[in-house]
Amino acid sequence: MAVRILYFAWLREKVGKGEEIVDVPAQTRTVADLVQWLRTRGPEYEEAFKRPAVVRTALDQVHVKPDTPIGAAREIAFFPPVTGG
Amino acid sequence: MAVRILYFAWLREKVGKGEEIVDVPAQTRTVADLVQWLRTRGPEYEEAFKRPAVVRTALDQVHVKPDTPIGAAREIAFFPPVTGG
Amino acid sequence: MTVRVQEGDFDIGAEVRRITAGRTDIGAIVTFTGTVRDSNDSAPLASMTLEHYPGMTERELAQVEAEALQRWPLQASLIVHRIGTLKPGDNIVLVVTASAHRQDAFASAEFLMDYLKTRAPFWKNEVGADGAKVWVDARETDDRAAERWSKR
Amino acid sequence: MTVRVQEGDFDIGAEVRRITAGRTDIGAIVTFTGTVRDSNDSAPLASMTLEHYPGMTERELAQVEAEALQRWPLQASLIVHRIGTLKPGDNIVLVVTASAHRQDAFASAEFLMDYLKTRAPFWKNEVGADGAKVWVDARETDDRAAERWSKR
Repeated sequence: MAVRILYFAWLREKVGKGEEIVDVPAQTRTVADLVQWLRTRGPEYEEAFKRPAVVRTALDQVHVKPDTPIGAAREIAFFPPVTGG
Repeated sequence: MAVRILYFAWLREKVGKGEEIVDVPAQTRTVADLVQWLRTRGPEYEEAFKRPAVVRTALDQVHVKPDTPIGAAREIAFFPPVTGG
Repeated sequence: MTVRVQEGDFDIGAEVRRITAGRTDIGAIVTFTGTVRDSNDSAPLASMTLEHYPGMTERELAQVEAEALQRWPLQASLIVHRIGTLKPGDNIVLVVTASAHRQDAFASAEFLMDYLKTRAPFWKNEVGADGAKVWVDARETDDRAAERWSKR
Repeated sequence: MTVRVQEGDFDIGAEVRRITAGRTDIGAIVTFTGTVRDSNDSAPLASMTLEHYPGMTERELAQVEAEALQRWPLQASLIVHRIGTLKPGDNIVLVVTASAHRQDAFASAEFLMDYLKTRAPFWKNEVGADGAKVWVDARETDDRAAERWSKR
Protein backbone atom coordinates (compact mmCIF):
# COMPACT_ATOMS: atom_id res chain seq x y z
CA MET A 1 0.00 0.00 0.00
CA ALA A 2 1.57 3.31 -1.12
CA VAL A 3 1.12 6.02 1.49
CA ARG A 4 2.41 9.60 1.65
CA ILE A 5 4.24 10.15 4.92
CA LEU A 6 5.02 13.64 6.22
CA TYR A 7 7.46 14.67 8.95
CA PHE A 8 7.46 18.02 10.75
CA ALA A 9 9.73 19.99 13.09
CA TRP A 10 12.48 17.89 14.72
CA LEU A 11 11.08 14.69 13.25
CA ARG A 12 11.66 16.17 9.79
CA GLU A 13 15.20 17.12 10.78
CA LYS A 14 16.01 13.70 12.23
CA VAL A 15 14.52 11.70 9.35
CA GLY A 16 16.23 14.08 6.93
CA LYS A 17 13.20 14.74 4.73
CA GLY A 18 9.80 16.39 4.92
CA GLU A 19 7.86 13.77 3.01
CA GLU A 20 8.14 10.52 1.14
CA ILE A 21 5.96 7.92 -0.55
CA VAL A 22 6.30 4.59 1.24
CA ASP A 23 5.03 1.09 0.48
CA VAL A 24 3.63 -0.02 3.79
CA PRO A 25 3.56 -3.83 4.39
CA ALA A 26 0.05 -5.27 4.44
CA GLN A 27 0.36 -6.52 8.04
CA THR A 28 0.88 -2.93 9.31
CA ARG A 29 -2.47 -2.37 10.98
CA THR A 30 -2.21 0.53 13.44
CA VAL A 31 -0.26 3.77 13.75
CA ALA A 32 1.94 2.07 16.37
CA ASP A 33 2.63 -0.80 13.94
CA LEU A 34 3.67 1.73 11.30
CA VAL A 35 6.04 3.47 13.72
CA GLN A 36 7.64 0.12 14.61
CA TRP A 37 8.09 -0.70 10.96
CA LEU A 38 9.53 2.75 10.11
CA ARG A 39 12.15 2.30 12.87
CA THR A 40 13.54 -0.69 10.96
CA ARG A 41 14.22 1.45 7.88
CA GLY A 42 17.50 2.97 9.07
CA PRO A 43 19.32 4.70 11.92
CA GLU A 44 17.74 8.11 11.12
CA TYR A 45 14.25 6.60 11.59
CA GLU A 46 15.34 4.75 14.72
CA GLU A 47 16.63 8.07 16.10
CA ALA A 48 13.49 10.00 15.14
CA PHE A 49 11.06 7.48 16.62
CA LYS A 50 13.05 6.20 19.60
CA ARG A 51 10.59 7.83 22.02
CA PRO A 52 7.21 7.07 20.42
CA ALA A 53 5.39 8.71 23.37
CA VAL A 54 6.49 12.17 22.21
CA VAL A 55 5.45 11.63 18.60
CA ARG A 56 2.00 12.75 17.46
CA THR A 57 0.21 11.41 14.39
CA ALA A 58 -2.42 12.65 11.96
CA LEU A 59 -4.22 10.38 9.48
CA ASP A 60 -5.44 12.37 6.49
CA GLN A 61 -4.95 15.57 8.55
CA VAL A 62 -6.90 14.39 11.61
CA HIS A 63 -5.26 13.78 15.03
CA VAL A 64 -5.26 10.08 15.96
CA LYS A 65 -3.95 7.81 18.74
CA PRO A 66 -1.22 5.13 18.33
CA ASP A 67 -3.81 2.34 18.39
CA THR A 68 -5.83 3.85 15.53
CA PRO A 69 -5.96 1.56 12.45
CA ILE A 70 -4.36 3.28 9.46
CA GLY A 71 -7.02 1.80 7.21
CA ALA A 72 -7.09 3.44 3.79
CA ALA A 73 -5.33 6.64 4.88
CA ARG A 74 -3.54 8.37 1.97
CA GLU A 75 -1.51 10.83 4.05
CA ILE A 76 0.07 10.07 7.42
CA ALA A 77 1.93 12.81 9.30
CA PHE A 78 4.31 12.50 12.25
CA PHE A 79 5.24 15.48 14.41
CA PRO A 80 6.08 16.59 17.97
CA PRO A 81 3.40 18.03 20.26
CA VAL A 82 2.27 21.31 18.72
CA THR A 83 3.65 24.61 20.05
CA GLY A 84 1.95 27.37 18.10
CA GLY A 85 -0.13 30.26 19.33
CA MET B 1 -21.94 72.80 57.66
CA ALA B 2 -21.83 73.80 53.97
CA VAL B 3 -21.52 70.76 51.71
CA ARG B 4 -21.53 70.43 47.93
CA ILE B 5 -24.13 67.88 46.88
CA LEU B 6 -24.16 66.31 43.40
CA TYR B 7 -26.96 64.38 41.68
CA PHE B 8 -26.51 62.13 38.65
CA ALA B 9 -28.73 60.37 36.09
CA TRP B 10 -32.39 60.07 37.13
CA LEU B 11 -31.65 61.53 40.57
CA ARG B 12 -30.46 64.69 38.81
CA GLU B 13 -33.61 64.75 36.70
CA LYS B 14 -35.94 64.23 39.67
CA VAL B 15 -34.24 66.76 41.93
CA GLY B 16 -34.10 69.16 38.98
CA LYS B 17 -30.46 70.15 39.38
CA GLY B 18 -27.02 68.59 39.05
CA GLU B 19 -25.48 70.20 42.09
CA GLU B 20 -26.09 72.59 44.98
CA ILE B 21 -24.39 73.89 48.09
CA VAL B 22 -26.40 72.90 51.15
CA ASP B 23 -26.15 73.80 54.84
CA VAL B 24 -26.47 70.45 56.53
CA PRO B 25 -27.85 70.52 60.12
CA ALA B 26 -25.25 69.59 62.74
CA GLN B 27 -27.22 66.55 63.96
CA THR B 28 -26.96 64.92 60.49
CA ARG B 29 -24.45 62.20 61.23
CA THR B 30 -24.62 59.49 58.55
CA VAL B 31 -25.40 59.29 54.85
CA ALA B 32 -28.82 57.83 55.75
CA ASP B 33 -29.47 60.79 58.06
CA LEU B 34 -28.63 63.17 55.23
CA VAL B 35 -31.02 61.38 52.87
CA GLN B 36 -33.83 61.62 55.44
CA TRP B 37 -33.18 65.35 55.90
CA LEU B 38 -33.02 65.98 52.11
CA ARG B 39 -36.45 64.34 51.72
CA THR B 40 -37.96 67.05 53.93
CA ARG B 41 -36.76 69.78 51.56
CA GLY B 42 -39.57 69.46 49.02
CA PRO B 43 -41.63 67.08 46.86
CA GLU B 44 -38.87 66.77 44.22
CA TYR B 45 -36.47 65.48 46.89
CA GLU B 46 -39.13 63.21 48.37
CA GLU B 47 -39.68 61.76 44.87
CA ALA B 48 -35.96 61.34 44.14
CA PHE B 49 -35.18 59.60 47.44
CA LYS B 50 -38.41 57.68 48.07
CA ARG B 51 -36.57 54.36 47.53
CA PRO B 52 -33.30 54.90 49.37
CA ALA B 53 -32.22 51.30 48.65
CA VAL B 54 -31.65 52.12 44.96
CA VAL B 55 -29.62 55.26 45.68
CA ARG B 56 -25.82 55.01 45.82
CA THR B 57 -23.59 57.54 47.57
CA ALA B 58 -20.00 58.74 47.23
CA LEU B 59 -18.26 60.86 49.88
CA ASP B 60 -15.49 62.92 48.33
CA GLN B 61 -15.65 60.61 45.27
CA VAL B 62 -15.40 57.35 47.21
CA HIS B 63 -18.25 54.78 47.33
CA VAL B 64 -19.78 54.55 50.84
CA LYS B 65 -22.65 52.75 52.60
CA PRO B 66 -25.76 54.46 54.11
CA ASP B 67 -24.40 54.04 57.65
CA THR B 68 -21.12 55.82 56.84
CA PRO B 69 -20.65 59.04 58.89
CA ILE B 70 -20.46 62.03 56.57
CA GLY B 71 -17.77 63.54 58.81
CA ALA B 72 -15.96 66.43 57.17
CA ALA B 73 -16.86 65.44 53.59
CA ARG B 74 -16.81 68.40 51.21
CA GLU B 75 -18.56 66.72 48.27
CA ILE B 76 -21.39 64.21 48.56
CA ALA B 77 -22.82 62.60 45.40
CA PHE B 78 -26.06 60.64 44.98
CA PHE B 79 -26.68 58.43 41.96
CA PRO B 80 -28.36 55.21 40.77
CA PRO B 81 -26.37 51.96 40.49
CA VAL B 82 -23.77 52.47 37.76
CA THR B 83 -24.40 51.14 34.25
CA GLY B 84 -21.30 51.95 32.20
CA GLY B 85 -19.01 49.67 30.27
CA MET C 1 -1.16 52.18 33.18
CA THR C 2 -3.44 54.67 31.49
CA VAL C 3 -7.05 55.71 32.06
CA ARG C 4 -8.94 58.02 29.70
CA VAL C 5 -12.49 59.35 29.45
CA GLN C 6 -13.26 60.90 26.07
CA GLU C 7 -16.04 61.79 23.63
CA GLY C 8 -14.16 60.65 20.54
CA ASP C 9 -13.79 57.13 19.20
CA PHE C 10 -10.73 54.94 19.72
CA ASP C 11 -8.82 52.58 17.41
CA ILE C 12 -8.03 49.23 19.05
CA GLY C 13 -4.92 48.58 16.97
CA ALA C 14 -3.47 52.05 17.56
CA GLU C 15 -4.12 51.86 21.32
CA VAL C 16 -2.44 48.46 21.56
CA ARG C 17 0.57 49.68 19.57
CA ARG C 18 0.86 52.73 21.80
CA ILE C 19 1.09 50.81 25.07
CA THR C 20 3.22 47.95 23.73
CA ALA C 21 5.61 49.94 21.50
CA GLY C 22 9.23 48.93 21.96
CA ARG C 23 8.32 46.21 24.45
CA THR C 24 9.67 42.72 23.84
CA ASP C 25 8.77 41.23 27.22
CA ILE C 26 5.06 40.86 26.37
CA GLY C 27 3.67 37.53 25.22
CA ALA C 28 -0.08 38.07 25.45
CA ILE C 29 -2.36 41.04 24.80
CA VAL C 30 -6.10 40.91 25.48
CA THR C 31 -8.51 43.65 24.45
CA PHE C 32 -12.16 44.00 25.36
CA THR C 33 -14.36 46.39 23.42
CA GLY C 34 -17.91 47.15 24.50
CA THR C 35 -20.19 48.37 21.71
CA VAL C 36 -23.73 49.78 21.48
CA ARG C 37 -26.28 47.14 20.50
CA ASP C 38 -29.30 48.08 18.38
CA SER C 39 -31.68 46.68 20.97
CA ASN C 40 -31.66 45.61 24.58
CA ASP C 41 -33.96 43.02 26.11
CA SER C 42 -36.95 45.21 25.32
CA ALA C 43 -37.10 47.81 22.56
CA PRO C 44 -35.09 48.88 19.50
CA LEU C 45 -32.52 51.56 20.28
CA ALA C 46 -31.95 54.82 18.41
CA SER C 47 -29.05 56.13 20.49
CA MET C 48 -27.71 56.31 24.03
CA THR C 49 -26.08 59.05 26.05
CA LEU C 50 -23.41 58.28 28.60
CA GLU C 51 -23.24 60.52 31.66
CA HIS C 52 -20.44 60.24 34.21
CA TYR C 53 -19.06 61.78 37.39
CA PRO C 54 -15.91 63.66 36.32
CA GLY C 55 -13.12 63.20 38.81
CA MET C 56 -14.60 60.19 40.52
CA THR C 57 -14.60 58.25 37.24
CA GLU C 58 -10.87 58.64 36.68
CA ARG C 59 -10.23 57.91 40.34
CA GLU C 60 -12.27 54.67 40.33
CA LEU C 61 -10.78 53.46 37.05
CA ALA C 62 -7.25 54.14 38.28
CA GLN C 63 -7.99 52.26 41.50
CA VAL C 64 -9.44 49.30 39.61
CA GLU C 65 -6.33 49.24 37.43
CA ALA C 66 -4.09 49.36 40.52
CA GLU C 67 -6.00 46.40 42.00
CA ALA C 68 -5.47 44.42 38.78
CA LEU C 69 -1.73 45.15 38.95
CA GLN C 70 -1.59 43.74 42.48
CA ARG C 71 -3.27 40.52 41.38
CA TRP C 72 -1.55 39.83 38.06
CA PRO C 73 1.91 40.57 36.63
CA LEU C 74 0.92 43.02 33.88
CA GLN C 75 3.39 44.76 31.59
CA ALA C 76 0.81 47.31 30.44
CA SER C 77 -2.86 48.14 30.73
CA LEU C 78 -5.30 50.70 29.41
CA ILE C 79 -8.89 51.72 30.03
CA VAL C 80 -10.69 54.11 27.65
CA HIS C 81 -14.36 54.97 28.25
CA ARG C 82 -16.41 57.17 25.95
CA ILE C 83 -19.06 59.66 27.09
CA GLY C 84 -21.70 61.62 25.21
CA THR C 85 -24.16 60.37 22.61
CA LEU C 86 -23.48 57.08 20.84
CA LYS C 87 -25.32 55.14 18.14
CA PRO C 88 -25.78 51.39 17.58
CA GLY C 89 -22.47 49.87 16.48
CA ASP C 90 -20.39 52.60 18.16
CA ASN C 91 -17.60 51.72 20.58
CA ILE C 92 -18.25 52.45 24.28
CA VAL C 93 -15.33 51.12 26.25
CA LEU C 94 -11.89 49.61 25.64
CA VAL C 95 -9.83 47.60 28.10
CA VAL C 96 -6.36 46.34 27.19
CA THR C 97 -4.09 44.14 29.29
CA ALA C 98 -0.62 42.88 28.38
CA SER C 99 1.27 40.17 30.21
CA ALA C 100 3.90 37.49 29.64
CA HIS C 101 1.26 34.74 29.70
CA ARG C 102 -2.22 34.55 28.26
CA GLN C 103 -4.02 33.38 31.42
CA ASP C 104 -2.98 36.55 33.27
CA ALA C 105 -3.95 38.79 30.36
CA PHE C 106 -7.40 37.18 30.03
CA ALA C 107 -8.16 37.13 33.77
CA SER C 108 -7.10 40.72 34.36
CA ALA C 109 -9.13 42.02 31.40
CA GLU C 110 -12.23 40.24 32.72
CA PHE C 111 -11.56 41.60 36.19
CA LEU C 112 -11.21 45.15 34.89
CA MET C 113 -14.50 44.92 33.00
CA ASP C 114 -16.40 43.34 35.91
CA TYR C 115 -15.24 46.05 38.30
CA LEU C 116 -15.69 48.86 35.82
CA LYS C 117 -19.30 47.73 35.31
CA THR C 118 -20.10 47.85 39.03
CA ARG C 119 -17.92 50.69 40.35
CA ALA C 120 -17.11 53.27 37.69
CA PRO C 121 -19.72 56.09 37.86
CA PHE C 122 -21.20 55.95 34.34
CA TRP C 123 -24.92 55.92 33.53
CA LYS C 124 -26.54 55.03 30.23
CA ASN C 125 -29.63 56.88 29.05
CA GLU C 126 -31.17 55.07 26.10
CA VAL C 127 -33.34 56.70 23.45
CA GLY C 128 -35.66 54.17 21.86
CA ALA C 129 -36.65 54.10 18.20
CA ASP C 130 -39.97 55.56 19.42
CA GLY C 131 -38.17 58.51 21.07
CA ALA C 132 -38.73 57.30 24.65
CA LYS C 133 -35.82 57.93 27.01
CA VAL C 134 -34.96 55.32 29.62
CA TRP C 135 -32.18 55.14 32.20
CA VAL C 136 -30.65 51.67 31.94
CA ASP C 137 -31.09 49.54 35.07
CA ALA C 138 -28.07 47.96 36.68
CA ARG C 139 -27.82 44.25 35.94
CA GLU C 140 -27.66 41.79 38.81
CA THR C 141 -25.43 39.58 36.67
CA ASP C 142 -22.83 42.36 36.69
CA ASP C 143 -22.84 42.44 40.48
CA ARG C 144 -22.39 38.68 40.61
CA ALA C 145 -19.60 38.85 38.02
CA ALA C 146 -17.74 41.39 40.16
CA GLU C 147 -18.33 39.45 43.38
CA ARG C 148 -16.55 36.33 42.17
CA TRP C 149 -13.21 38.16 42.32
CA SER C 150 -13.53 38.87 46.05
CA LYS C 151 -13.80 35.15 46.82
CA ARG C 152 -10.23 34.45 45.75
CA MET D 1 -16.03 32.85 10.72
CA THR D 2 -12.61 33.29 9.14
CA VAL D 3 -9.31 31.43 9.50
CA ARG D 4 -6.08 32.65 7.91
CA VAL D 5 -2.44 31.53 7.93
CA GLN D 6 -0.07 34.18 6.61
CA GLU D 7 3.53 35.42 6.67
CA GLY D 8 2.62 39.10 6.94
CA ASP D 9 1.64 41.03 10.04
CA PHE D 10 -1.96 41.90 11.01
CA ASP D 11 -3.55 45.03 12.44
CA ILE D 12 -5.90 44.30 15.34
CA GLY D 13 -8.11 47.35 14.75
CA ALA D 14 -8.48 46.70 11.02
CA GLU D 15 -9.31 43.02 11.58
CA VAL D 16 -11.96 43.88 14.18
CA ARG D 17 -13.49 46.50 11.87
CA ARG D 18 -13.57 44.00 9.01
CA ILE D 19 -15.55 41.34 10.87
CA THR D 20 -17.87 43.75 12.71
CA ALA D 21 -18.53 46.25 9.89
CA GLY D 22 -22.20 47.15 9.58
CA ARG D 23 -23.15 44.97 12.55
CA THR D 24 -25.23 46.55 15.31
CA ASP D 25 -26.13 43.33 17.16
CA ILE D 26 -22.69 43.01 18.78
CA GLY D 27 -22.12 44.18 22.34
CA ALA D 28 -18.74 42.70 23.20
CA ILE D 29 -15.56 42.09 21.21
CA VAL D 30 -12.56 40.28 22.69
CA THR D 31 -9.20 40.02 20.95
CA PHE D 32 -6.21 37.95 21.96
CA THR D 33 -2.82 38.66 20.44
CA GLY D 34 0.15 36.40 21.05
CA THR D 35 3.54 38.07 20.60
CA VAL D 36 7.19 36.92 20.54
CA ARG D 37 8.93 37.45 23.88
CA ASP D 38 12.63 38.30 23.98
CA SER D 39 13.36 35.36 26.25
CA ASN D 40 11.68 32.19 27.40
CA ASP D 41 12.33 30.49 30.72
CA SER D 42 15.93 29.92 29.73
CA ALA D 43 17.90 31.98 27.21
CA PRO D 44 17.60 35.29 25.35
CA LEU D 45 15.90 34.96 21.96
CA ALA D 46 17.12 36.36 18.64
CA SER D 47 14.25 35.11 16.47
CA MET D 48 11.88 32.21 15.96
CA THR D 49 10.60 30.39 12.91
CA LEU D 50 7.10 28.98 12.79
CA GLU D 51 6.57 25.82 10.76
CA HIS D 52 3.12 24.39 10.12
CA TYR D 53 1.27 21.63 8.32
CA PRO D 54 -0.51 23.31 5.41
CA GLY D 55 -4.00 21.98 4.94
CA MET D 56 -4.31 20.39 8.35
CA THR D 57 -3.74 23.77 10.01
CA GLU D 58 -6.68 25.43 8.30
CA ARG D 59 -8.79 22.34 8.90
CA GLU D 60 -8.04 22.23 12.65
CA LEU D 61 -8.55 25.96 13.11
CA ALA D 62 -11.88 25.83 11.26
CA GLN D 63 -12.99 22.90 13.42
CA VAL D 64 -11.98 24.68 16.61
CA GLU D 65 -13.96 27.71 15.46
CA ALA D 66 -16.98 25.52 14.69
CA GLU D 67 -16.79 24.02 18.19
CA ALA D 68 -16.74 27.51 19.71
CA LEU D 69 -19.84 28.43 17.71
CA GLN D 70 -21.67 25.42 19.11
CA ARG D 71 -20.84 26.43 22.68
CA TRP D 72 -21.40 30.19 22.58
CA PRO D 73 -23.67 32.51 20.59
CA LEU D 74 -21.04 34.35 18.55
CA GLN D 75 -21.82 36.99 15.95
CA ALA D 76 -18.35 36.82 14.45
CA SER D 77 -14.96 35.23 15.00
CA LEU D 78 -11.52 35.27 13.43
CA ILE D 79 -8.26 33.37 13.79
CA VAL D 80 -5.06 34.63 12.09
CA HIS D 81 -1.79 32.78 12.63
CA ARG D 82 1.54 33.90 11.22
CA ILE D 83 4.25 31.58 9.88
CA GLY D 84 7.87 32.18 8.92
CA THR D 85 10.57 34.00 10.86
CA LEU D 86 9.53 36.42 13.61
CA LYS D 87 11.49 38.68 15.96
CA PRO D 88 10.88 39.64 19.61
CA GLY D 89 7.91 41.98 19.79
CA ASP D 90 6.35 40.63 16.58
CA ASN D 91 2.75 39.41 16.49
CA ILE D 92 2.25 35.63 16.20
CA VAL D 93 -1.46 34.95 16.48
CA LEU D 94 -4.74 36.86 16.64
CA VAL D 95 -8.06 35.55 17.89
CA VAL D 96 -11.19 37.73 17.79
CA THR D 97 -14.64 36.85 19.11
CA ALA D 98 -17.77 39.01 19.01
CA SER D 99 -20.96 38.35 20.95
CA ALA D 100 -23.92 40.15 22.49
CA HIS D 101 -22.51 39.70 26.01
CA ARG D 102 -18.99 39.96 27.36
CA GLN D 103 -18.92 36.62 29.22
CA ASP D 104 -19.48 34.72 25.97
CA ALA D 105 -16.86 36.76 24.11
CA PHE D 106 -14.24 36.22 26.84
CA ALA D 107 -14.94 32.50 27.30
CA SER D 108 -14.92 31.71 23.58
CA ALA D 109 -11.66 33.62 22.98
CA GLU D 110 -9.98 31.68 25.81
CA PHE D 111 -11.39 28.44 24.43
CA LEU D 112 -10.09 29.17 20.94
CA MET D 113 -6.61 29.94 22.26
CA ASP D 114 -6.47 26.87 24.54
CA TYR D 115 -7.48 24.57 21.70
CA LEU D 116 -5.29 26.28 19.13
CA LYS D 117 -2.30 25.79 21.45
CA THR D 118 -2.90 22.05 21.78
CA ARG D 119 -4.37 21.05 18.40
CA ALA D 120 -3.28 23.37 15.59
CA PRO D 121 -0.18 21.92 13.91
CA PHE D 122 2.36 24.72 14.41
CA TRP D 123 5.89 24.31 15.74
CA LYS D 124 8.22 27.00 17.01
CA ASN D 125 11.95 26.82 16.33
CA GLU D 126 13.76 29.37 18.46
CA VAL D 127 17.13 30.88 17.61
CA GLY D 128 18.94 32.04 20.74
CA ALA D 129 21.08 35.16 21.00
CA ASP D 130 24.03 32.72 20.86
CA GLY D 131 22.81 31.29 17.54
CA ALA D 132 21.64 27.97 19.01
CA LYS D 133 18.44 26.59 17.49
CA VAL D 134 15.91 24.84 19.73
CA TRP D 135 12.50 23.35 19.02
CA VAL D 136 10.14 24.66 21.68
CA ASP D 137 8.74 21.96 23.98
CA ALA D 138 4.99 21.68 24.45
CA ARG D 139 3.85 23.04 27.80
CA GLU D 140 1.89 20.85 30.16
CA THR D 141 -0.03 23.91 31.31
CA ASP D 142 -1.41 24.26 27.78
CA ASP D 143 -2.74 20.70 27.88
CA ARG D 144 -4.38 21.34 31.24
CA ALA D 145 -5.85 24.61 29.95
CA ALA D 146 -7.44 22.80 27.01
CA GLU D 147 -8.69 19.93 29.18
CA ARG D 148 -10.83 22.15 31.39
CA TRP D 149 -13.23 22.77 28.49
CA SER D 150 -14.07 19.07 28.13
CA LYS D 151 -15.31 18.89 31.72
CA ARG D 152 -18.27 21.14 31.02
